Amino acid sequence: MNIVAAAIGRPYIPGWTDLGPFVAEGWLIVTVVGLLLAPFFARRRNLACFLVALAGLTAALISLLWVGVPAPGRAPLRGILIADSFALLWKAMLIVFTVGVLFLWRSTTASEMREGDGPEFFTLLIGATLGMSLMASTTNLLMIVMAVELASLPSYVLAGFRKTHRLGAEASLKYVLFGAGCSALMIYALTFLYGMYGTLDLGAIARQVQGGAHAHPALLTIAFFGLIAGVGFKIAAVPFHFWCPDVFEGASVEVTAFLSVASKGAGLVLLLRVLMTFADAMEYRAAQPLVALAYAVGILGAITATVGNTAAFAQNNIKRLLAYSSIAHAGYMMCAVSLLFNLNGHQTDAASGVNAPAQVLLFYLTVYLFMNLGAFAVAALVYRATGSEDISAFNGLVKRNPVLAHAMMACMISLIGLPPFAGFVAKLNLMLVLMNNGGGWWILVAVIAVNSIASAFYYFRVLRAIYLEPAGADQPAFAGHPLGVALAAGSGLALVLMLVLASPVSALTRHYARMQGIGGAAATPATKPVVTVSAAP
Amino acid sequence: MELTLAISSSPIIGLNHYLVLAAFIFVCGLLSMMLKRNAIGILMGVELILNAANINLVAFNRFSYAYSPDHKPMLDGQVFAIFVIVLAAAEAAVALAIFLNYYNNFNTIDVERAQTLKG
Amino acid sequence: MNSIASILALSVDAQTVPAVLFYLFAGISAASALGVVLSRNIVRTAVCLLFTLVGVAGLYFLLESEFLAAVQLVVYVGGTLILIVFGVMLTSKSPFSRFEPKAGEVVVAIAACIILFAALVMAIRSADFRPQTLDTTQKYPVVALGQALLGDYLVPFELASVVLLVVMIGAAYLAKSRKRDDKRAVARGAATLSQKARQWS
Amino acid sequence: MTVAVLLLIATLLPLLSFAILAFVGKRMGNPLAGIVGTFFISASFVCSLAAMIVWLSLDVAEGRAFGFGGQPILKTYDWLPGGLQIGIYVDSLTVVMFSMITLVAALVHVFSLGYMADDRRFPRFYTYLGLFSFSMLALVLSGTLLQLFIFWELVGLCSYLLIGFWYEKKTASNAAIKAFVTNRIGDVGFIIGLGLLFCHLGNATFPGIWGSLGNAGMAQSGQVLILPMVQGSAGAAELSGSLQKAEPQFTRFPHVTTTMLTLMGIALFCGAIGKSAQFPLHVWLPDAMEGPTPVSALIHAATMVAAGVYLVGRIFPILTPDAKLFIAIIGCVTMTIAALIAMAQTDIKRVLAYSTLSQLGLMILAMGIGSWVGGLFHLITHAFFKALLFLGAGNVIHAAHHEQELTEFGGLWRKIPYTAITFGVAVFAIAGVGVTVGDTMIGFAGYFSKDLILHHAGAFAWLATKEGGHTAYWLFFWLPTIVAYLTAFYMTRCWMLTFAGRPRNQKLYDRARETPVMYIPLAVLSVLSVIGGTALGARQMIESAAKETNNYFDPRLRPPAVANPTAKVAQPAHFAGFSTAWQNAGAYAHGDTSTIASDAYRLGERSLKYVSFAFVVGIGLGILVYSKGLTIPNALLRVPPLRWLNIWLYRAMYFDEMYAGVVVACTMALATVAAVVDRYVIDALVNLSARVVRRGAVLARLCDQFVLDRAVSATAEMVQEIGAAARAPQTGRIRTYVTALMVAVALSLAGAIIVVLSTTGR
Repeated sequence: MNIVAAAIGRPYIPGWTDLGPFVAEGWLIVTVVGLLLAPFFARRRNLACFLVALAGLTAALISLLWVGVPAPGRAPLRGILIADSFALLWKAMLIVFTVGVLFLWRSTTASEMREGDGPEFFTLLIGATLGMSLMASTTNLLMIVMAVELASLPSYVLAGFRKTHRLGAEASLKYVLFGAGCSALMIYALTFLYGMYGTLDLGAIARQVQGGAHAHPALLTIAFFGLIAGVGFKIAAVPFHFWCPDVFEGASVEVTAFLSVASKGAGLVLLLRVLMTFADAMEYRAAQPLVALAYAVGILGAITATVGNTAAFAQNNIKRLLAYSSIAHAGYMMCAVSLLFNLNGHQTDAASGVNAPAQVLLFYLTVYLFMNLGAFAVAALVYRATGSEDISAFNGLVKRNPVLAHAMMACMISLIGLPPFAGFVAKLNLMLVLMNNGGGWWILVAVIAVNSIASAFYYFRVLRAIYLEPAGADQPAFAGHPLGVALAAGSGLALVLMLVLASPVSALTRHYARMQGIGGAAATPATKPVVTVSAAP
Repeated sequence: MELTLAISSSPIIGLNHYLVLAAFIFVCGLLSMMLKRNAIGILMGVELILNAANINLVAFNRFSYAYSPDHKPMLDGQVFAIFVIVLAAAEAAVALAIFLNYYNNFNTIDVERAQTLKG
Repeated sequence: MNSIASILALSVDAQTVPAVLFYLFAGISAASALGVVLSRNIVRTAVCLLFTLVGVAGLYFLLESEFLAAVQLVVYVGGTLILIVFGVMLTSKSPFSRFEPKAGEVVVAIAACIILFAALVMAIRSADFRPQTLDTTQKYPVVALGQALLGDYLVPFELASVVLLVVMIGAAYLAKSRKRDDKRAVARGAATLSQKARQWS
Repeated sequence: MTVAVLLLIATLLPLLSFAILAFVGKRMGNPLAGIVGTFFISASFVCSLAAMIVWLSLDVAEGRAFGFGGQPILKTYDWLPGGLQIGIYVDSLTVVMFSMITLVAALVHVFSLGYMADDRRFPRFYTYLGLFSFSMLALVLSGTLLQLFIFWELVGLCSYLLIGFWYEKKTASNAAIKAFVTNRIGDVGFIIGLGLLFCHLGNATFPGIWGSLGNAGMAQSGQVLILPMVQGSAGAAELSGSLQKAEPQFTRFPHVTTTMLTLMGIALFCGAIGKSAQFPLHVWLPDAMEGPTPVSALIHAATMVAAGVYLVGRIFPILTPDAKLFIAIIGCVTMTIAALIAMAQTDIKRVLAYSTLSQLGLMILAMGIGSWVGGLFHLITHAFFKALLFLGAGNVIHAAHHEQELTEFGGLWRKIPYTAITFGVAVFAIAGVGVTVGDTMIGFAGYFSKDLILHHAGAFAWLATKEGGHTAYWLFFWLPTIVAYLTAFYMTRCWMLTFAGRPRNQKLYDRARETPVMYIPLAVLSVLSVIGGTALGARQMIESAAKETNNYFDPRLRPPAVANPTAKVAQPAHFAGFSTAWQNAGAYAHGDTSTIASDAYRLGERSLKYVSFAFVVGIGLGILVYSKGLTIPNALLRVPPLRWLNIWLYRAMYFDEMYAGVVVACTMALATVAAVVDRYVIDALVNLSARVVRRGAVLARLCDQFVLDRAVSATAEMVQEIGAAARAPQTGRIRTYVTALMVAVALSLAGAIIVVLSTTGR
């Protein structure tokens, strides 16, 4: 016995300091269990599960904000997971958005769903949310794979959740085959990273890459390819985007909304963290393999934005249109992620630890969340009222339901990136940071600018239907579910507010744009003309 | 060809042998993903790729990183491989459920019939 | 390693036995992997996959990862593959006959894969990993695996249970077929519920 | 800070009104929506008035004379990282503009209660008015150029909506589009200027701009020609000593060359050209009269069109002499041609529109020659009497059941006496009726501001031509002088044809009537048109604003504490260092500044004698010619040259036709090029007959379309084609997806590996 005990050693029992920062995830797991138990105690099972899920998410949000971020320098859970402010803000956004998705479900699909399917639906939704929140807080290869799979596997089922719906079945088939292929590619490629550096911790790997140890550039290339394949699938970057329009069209609307923001956001957050870990270890110097990586991501972002925008042009289905639009926006955000080295300084301010691309990404995601939530809410309510997902279903919406019409207008204009809505600020912020980086990033700025103009064409098609086309005889006025209307109106309002209060939002994202283990090296101060106002009289 | 070269150059079975084998299985997996029209066949391609990954992991672990500098056994690769097996099982379960659902709706398992969503 | 070698080849050179075994298992898995690609019948494909998995399990034995080999045999061959075969059987009513891809696709796919394979082999050979031989002098206990799973990798270990739970629920939901009266019930339920919804619309 | 808070409330009240009316306006219905709107804007006026009182009492509290400068308030707020700030800037100019805008807006709101009473889109009209009032006030309150630009666009949008308010009328919607497009042309310049400014400063708060580039605007070729812009504060002699040795201040911005600064100034001024309808882009304003008349009074006479002048006022310190010369020329041209055209118009609103153009040109000219105070002062007084004129015209039109031709009116004073009287007051005001007895000036509002501008124009011309400057600089004095005569004449013509004589259309005459809700605003405005030049202290406020601005761009120019504001001995001119012509006055920079400045001031005053009695001549001639209705002018117009002249002027010098010609020519040229390219390049390449047919159709369409449309549709087609390419792999076949993806990955990965291997030499 003694020999075995000696071999096993003392068991590892994580304490509060380890688990404290992850209480939110704990709540999500508890919610999953609760969802399985809830049907036994309630007659209206779907409603009960809705409430349980809502309660669980609320609890998770509260505990997330309550516990906050542990002091830097500690690596809880033996470094498997990371709890930092960057992850915290993303998780908060994710949970808020998932609550929005729940409301969207309540106001649209709830009445169609068979009594008793609720537990499964919410279990899958919460499970995917758990995976997406874990994606944000790890740099361990194994954890990355686990989190990505935990986010993906329930999503595959969610896409085909309407079992009797042919399109749903087709969508989930495409999703699962494509997703399984991409994740298999990623896993195979990541094995080389392990093979070269003997550890699963990306931080350690990055430091070895910087140190030049075991430099096998060809294998490193394979590894990065795989990484981009796995994450690119989540964020639907070209050429990993094929699933996106089909799945978005085939899935029911709240699932589509969920995938469009949560899934993509998680992928981008993960990508940023992984790449920044490398960039920080390399001190943001323009050296290989950082340069190649930055160019690859930037070019991929530019192509993604262009393909998304141009392909959206001919779409008549609103969900498909929004799918391409989300591809384009993922492209814009990838441009921010491509800021791996800076020609005039560091991406991470050494003094404050603020990471500029992380700030841009968080800002953009915050705005993007509301834009998409609002747009999908309106699309869902219009679908409920007319039974059609065509853009023509929006004809004369301004007369039929002015609140929804104006909310959609806000979302569309914000998606273009025009004032007076927050999309403008988000895009401006992105472009300013890209410009500040200088060099080849000016090309990305130009690409984004041209793309924004091109995107106006298809967003305006929706606005044209809403405001200029007369409503057909079979398109009467409708009120819409109050919850959904509130969701849409709230999103529209949030977009205006975030433009006016761009500064606090910017300050918030700046405050949270700090990543553990990424502190920036000794920075050289950036030179910028500073304007001092002459003394007032 | 490369395989035979690797063999003839040294009688000892080294890491590269395993890696090349894994690469071969990986490529086979890719090919069956591309060429099968049966959804289950595509899934089998995925399983092949995952097996290739596992061979890599175990071989790297055993050859290069079996022991830490202070001679403690290190098993990161094997642990990863175990999780990959678990994930493969989970993925297969989900995928097969989805195939069944597809089959119920389309009365076939031929992926070519799923062409409603396009454009 | 030593034990297997001693069992299988009593008096052969210590270098040759593992080599022979490697080529045996590698041959099995490689050939069956190719079989997976080439066979046209889905059942035969499944059988080929079985042999690949068994061959890979053998390779794990060669690499002194007995536990993993066991997991491979029990979980992969005994679980996942059986699941796949069930899938094959459940969907076997569908017409199999003309599942052939077009010749152009085949050519493109094979060409791309050959190029990729060549590139991968070049990359692997360029990396020149050291050491190329197994260090069999030191102990390599299974107990360490358990320690790692419940120590450093406790979180993914526990998370795997969540993954499996969620996946099980999802798969069970999708796989259980919805009967006809079920559909009617759905319609009825939807009708009563959508009455309320209609108030809004 | 009280002032800032009050002004913010004043700004937000119309927004609240807009929000309320936008949501429940339709339910409120006809009078209620208007009353709500009126209530909010009146509250806004009360706030502005309170702000003004507090502002002035601050001066008194700090022991300064009435109207001389509280502390300007600058509150900025980092809107976005990267130096984009928004904020508020309050100085005396802001305060006085606020009072003017809210007052005119409130009166127009009241007036519209009557004028728009029968309109079925009554609530929407008030909704738009609320949005406009908010945007205009926010524009004036803006602390940075960027913010100003945002509200600039917003007022443009409101203007567009209100011009096209009766969009069923084809002319109205056309006019709206014309206004919109024309303004965009100007805005392109504005954006370019803004971009240049941002590139160099990374920031654009007004004090920031002034502090950084203000001195650069004053200097040229190393010469420092700085004089305070404001009259009556510091002895120039005291200043000159310190200034002579001053270095050009833009050493901090070595990359800002004088040329760059000139370009920047002109680019920014392009915005003003669009919005204030200056010479090449002036064509939209007369057409904008298709909008409801109260809108014309508020937006297209009193407030929005004056925003261009306001903009020039705000960027004034960074304008180089060359840029100012450009501005002066543009103003001068606009003023002259508009005055000439106004003489031949027969539509009452078009007469007023051209008169507005002419007055705006005068203001721009004033800014150009450095008469900052004069230009902005005229902006305020002009707002009162031009709003009065428009509302009076509205009354006439309303009384005449939407007849606008002067030839149909006549003798209306018997039917609508209040309107006739107030209109007369406005005519006197715009004609500049007034006399100077000794040091005392008595007259209508317009007299004071116009007098000030002409005084400065004279002084400027004198200084510019001194020591060999080109004689043409005297045009900057003589043209406004002539225009003063013309103005008095055509305004009298307008009044005479409308109100005097015998009715020319008996039916119309019989039905004419007026209502109190519509002439009470007229009465208020006519009082303001009389006393606006003196009693309100507008001029003093603007002068203190000038001083506040001055203090920002060069702290050394702050008036010495001992300065005696009443001293008139050494009046430094209002035309701080000016125009290329001043190069010749090299001695000016080094010589005895005080002597030259007071010389100029005195000589400018002396040239005023040519214009002092312009109103007598103009009004007299007007009464004479139009005393018998149209008989005398009709007789005169039988003389061929006069007839031709009249037709030329009546058709507004054929500007529209010219532009149409240019557009058509460009379109045709483009079409030809497209055809050539199609026929010889694309066909050769593609050789598809279907394509030829399609392109042919496009070509045919081209000929009757605007260039803009063509560009848009071409872009759309291009995007569509790229989109088709982008969607090509999206076949719906999962195997295509997987194959495409895997082949792409396989090939690119293989390629990358080979590249990496070959570069690293392994």
